[in-house]
Amino acid sequence: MRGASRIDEADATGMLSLIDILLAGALVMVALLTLGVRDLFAAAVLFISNGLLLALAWARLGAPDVAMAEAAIGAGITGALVLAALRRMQTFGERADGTGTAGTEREGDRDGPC
Amino acid sequence: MIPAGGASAMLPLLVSVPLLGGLASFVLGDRGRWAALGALALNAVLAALLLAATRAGPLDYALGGWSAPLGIALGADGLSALFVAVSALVTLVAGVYSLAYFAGGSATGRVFWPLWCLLLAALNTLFVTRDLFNTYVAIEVLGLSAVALVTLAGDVTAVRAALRYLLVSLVGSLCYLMGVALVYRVHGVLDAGALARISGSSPLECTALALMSAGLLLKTALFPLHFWLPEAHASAPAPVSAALSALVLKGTFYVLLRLWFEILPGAAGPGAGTTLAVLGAAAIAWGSLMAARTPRLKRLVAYSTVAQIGYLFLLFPLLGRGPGRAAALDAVVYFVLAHACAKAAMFLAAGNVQSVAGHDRIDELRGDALPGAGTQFAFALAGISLVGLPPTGGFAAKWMLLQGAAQAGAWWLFAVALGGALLAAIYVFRVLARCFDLTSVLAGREAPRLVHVAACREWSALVLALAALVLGLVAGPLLSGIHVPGVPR
Amino acid sequence: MDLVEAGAVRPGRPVRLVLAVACGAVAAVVAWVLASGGAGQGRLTADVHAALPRSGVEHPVTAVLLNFRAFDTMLELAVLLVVAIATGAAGGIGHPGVRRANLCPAPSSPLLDSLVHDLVPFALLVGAYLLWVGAHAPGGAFQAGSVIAAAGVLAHFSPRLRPRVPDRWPTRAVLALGTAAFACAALAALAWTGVYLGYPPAQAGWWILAIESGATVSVAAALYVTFRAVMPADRLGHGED
Amino acid sequence: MPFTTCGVLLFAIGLYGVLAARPLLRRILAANIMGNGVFMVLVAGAFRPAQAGGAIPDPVAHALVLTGIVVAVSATALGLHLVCRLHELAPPAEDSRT
Repeated sequence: MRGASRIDEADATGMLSLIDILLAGALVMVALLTLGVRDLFAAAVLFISNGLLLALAWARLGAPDVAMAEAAIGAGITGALVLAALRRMQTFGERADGTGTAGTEREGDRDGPC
Repeated sequence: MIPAGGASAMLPLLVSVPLLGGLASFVLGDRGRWAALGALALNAVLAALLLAATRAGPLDYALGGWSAPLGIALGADGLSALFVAVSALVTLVAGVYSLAYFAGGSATGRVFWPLWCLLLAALNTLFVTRDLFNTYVAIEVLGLSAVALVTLAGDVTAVRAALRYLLVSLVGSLCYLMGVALVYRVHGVLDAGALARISGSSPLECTALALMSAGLLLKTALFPLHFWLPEAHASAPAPVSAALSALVLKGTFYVLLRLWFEILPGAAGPGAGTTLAVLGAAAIAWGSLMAARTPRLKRLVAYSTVAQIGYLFLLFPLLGRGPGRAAALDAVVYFVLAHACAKAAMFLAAGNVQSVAGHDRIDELRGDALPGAGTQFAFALAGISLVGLPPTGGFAAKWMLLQGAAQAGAWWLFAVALGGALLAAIYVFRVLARCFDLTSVLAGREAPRLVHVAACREWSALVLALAALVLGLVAGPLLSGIHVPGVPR
Repeated sequence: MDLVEAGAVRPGRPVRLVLAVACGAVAAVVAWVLASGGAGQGRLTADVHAALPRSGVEHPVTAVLLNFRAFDTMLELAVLLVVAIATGAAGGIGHPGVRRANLCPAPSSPLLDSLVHDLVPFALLVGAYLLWVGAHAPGGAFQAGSVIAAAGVLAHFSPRLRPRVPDRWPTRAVLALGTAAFACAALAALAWTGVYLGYPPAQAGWWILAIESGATVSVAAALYVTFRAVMPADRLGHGED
Repeated sequence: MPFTTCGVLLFAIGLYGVLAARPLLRRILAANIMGNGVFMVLVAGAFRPAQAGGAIPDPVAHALVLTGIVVAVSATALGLHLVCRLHELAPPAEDSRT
């Protein structure tokens, strides 16, 4: 970014901000898809790609430390954890949504023998 | 470089001692409980010293010698010292209780002690730090260790409650962090002292305060954001419930208090405080009613917490400005102290009841299947303090509340306080009635008590209940030393 | 993969609509106030650069993490430790009874095995480099620790290389090392220079490197241990520890 | 700055997801997205365009975000561990029958 500003500042920044807008838009879209897609495995994969896009965004924002940490922790380790959890839940039952008992989620203010 | 003043060096030690105690007890494994208890005892000594030192005036410490906007500053005034002291007392006494509660060498015990110390380290950090982001990290240590402690009960209910608690905790702390990010966008500093000097009432600051407050209120469980509390506090092991109700909620409440009245005083509009007070009144009514209805003892105590949290917010409109401010602050602090001691005592007593009776269904408790007189007396004393009868700490707090209300002309608070006391009496005496249920004794069918709880479990409940009683007698001298910046005395 | 969302209660459609509107309103308000003001950020940049020569490192982010705001970093390591403890590093409760029928076979593809075999030393090397380079360029303990943890996760899938995590005190000591190094260095500095966390300026670089090394080991260990607690146990892992 | 807006949107999307999603795993992912939004606001605020003179981004904000990322992965790990434990203590398949 700093190198580009020499040549044709207006055009270069316009181009770059277009890339930024696309990247930001992609981040929002992938986040929406992560929460919207029915399949949890797909959600996990989308979530990991969200992490990778974020790492790109950090790099664009001049934060290489954060980009590195995001790629290694945010996408790498978190992704491995999510996939491991999904696999663990599959090995224990057909349904892997891990939500527990029907009807107890809203127990909140209702008392009763548990 | 700022040289370390003698007394001020206590501030980082208040974090280091429990932290190192937790590390030692983790590494030592089965013998770690003694390292942890040693750290808790040392922390209690430090807390007492801090209480004495802050009488002379506030303490400050620049960590690493980097002064405030660049580095992280610690600071303590009378308010923080009282919070530190009550945390030290409750964690130490509930720690002694836990010696008998968690069997030596058990897997749960090995997890409990390090987490217990780290919880205390987080609480102390929260009370002495002057940095908004440091507060966030402390809130996370606090929240995650609290969640982990809830899971120690091990059953499905506890794990489900812990998961919900974790999600609530995360949403709360992230809302808080968003607020911090906004504040940092405007002012470029995170230090509370610097912010207190430069903060105003721009829309950005108002939004930041709203986000931070929303997150912290969620974690403090003010009605109607209390939905997660009864489950989590009732399903945790007894000493953990005691700490959650007595201390963990107060940690985030303390941050709220600082934000509203010291760090961003301009951003809180007059309507906002009134809203919180109305929610507090609703919490008192709702929590007390649910406590009067619930069939389970620990749930009753948890709902009582929902109600008592309401009292903390009743005075928010009075704390900002105007007459009655000092009395209102005294009342808030005293509600925190009295509730911490009384509620911890009550949860410990409830734990004893559950161990002896084998269940906590209130209607099936019988006088002859209850723990000894110590536990029953502790429950009664704690209950009296929660109702607010003299000479307990709860009474002193209510008295100051009414004083503040009278000075500010907020007469509706009288009605709320009276109604709250009546409702509290209903649920407390509902339990006490079971202690005097001697039908089986009179019928000559007294079965020998099969299960006994260790003496230290009876005693620790009693000690905390007595502390709630003593608080009512020493209110004057204890509060006279509070020096809080911005509050005239 | 049949991952139908069933079983639990989800807020009803009207409630979700209200939630969506509320979240949208939050976004609108926050975006609006951010657009309308807030140019104060960056005020500390000059302070950081002015104090950099006295911090013992040349990279500003490392200086902030390990010196100016070291207290945050110490507590952050405590967060990792809390999670490592909670997921069962102290033994026992973290590993719920593994049902025999649910053990899945260990992956034993020779391709995977050789890949893992080649990648793990490389990842360890990258980790060590990141730790060292953190003093004057982007990198540092957390990046290094997570790369090493990733190496551990890779090695987990190879029967030969899978790290052993015995339930004994050395494991716990490794997990506690980062936080302990910080807490002890803070107290040692208090004894030495009279300031908590105030490293002697001349040797600050070495103090920071020592703390960072401990932190790297702990970060890697904690992340790997939590991964292990979540990953289903397979026949290979069962009974090994 | 597109990234500031993106951060705010991620925060709101995550918030909605935590409150409204059903599977606990998805709620945990949503909390992560929410956190990413906050980090984005912080880092976008730290950015200084090259032509605006001092081109050095704010290192304090980067350090805060690094701390936040580690805290986020810790919380996620604990959450996933608990989801797995809950799943094993009360498998949804068994529950729905009772």
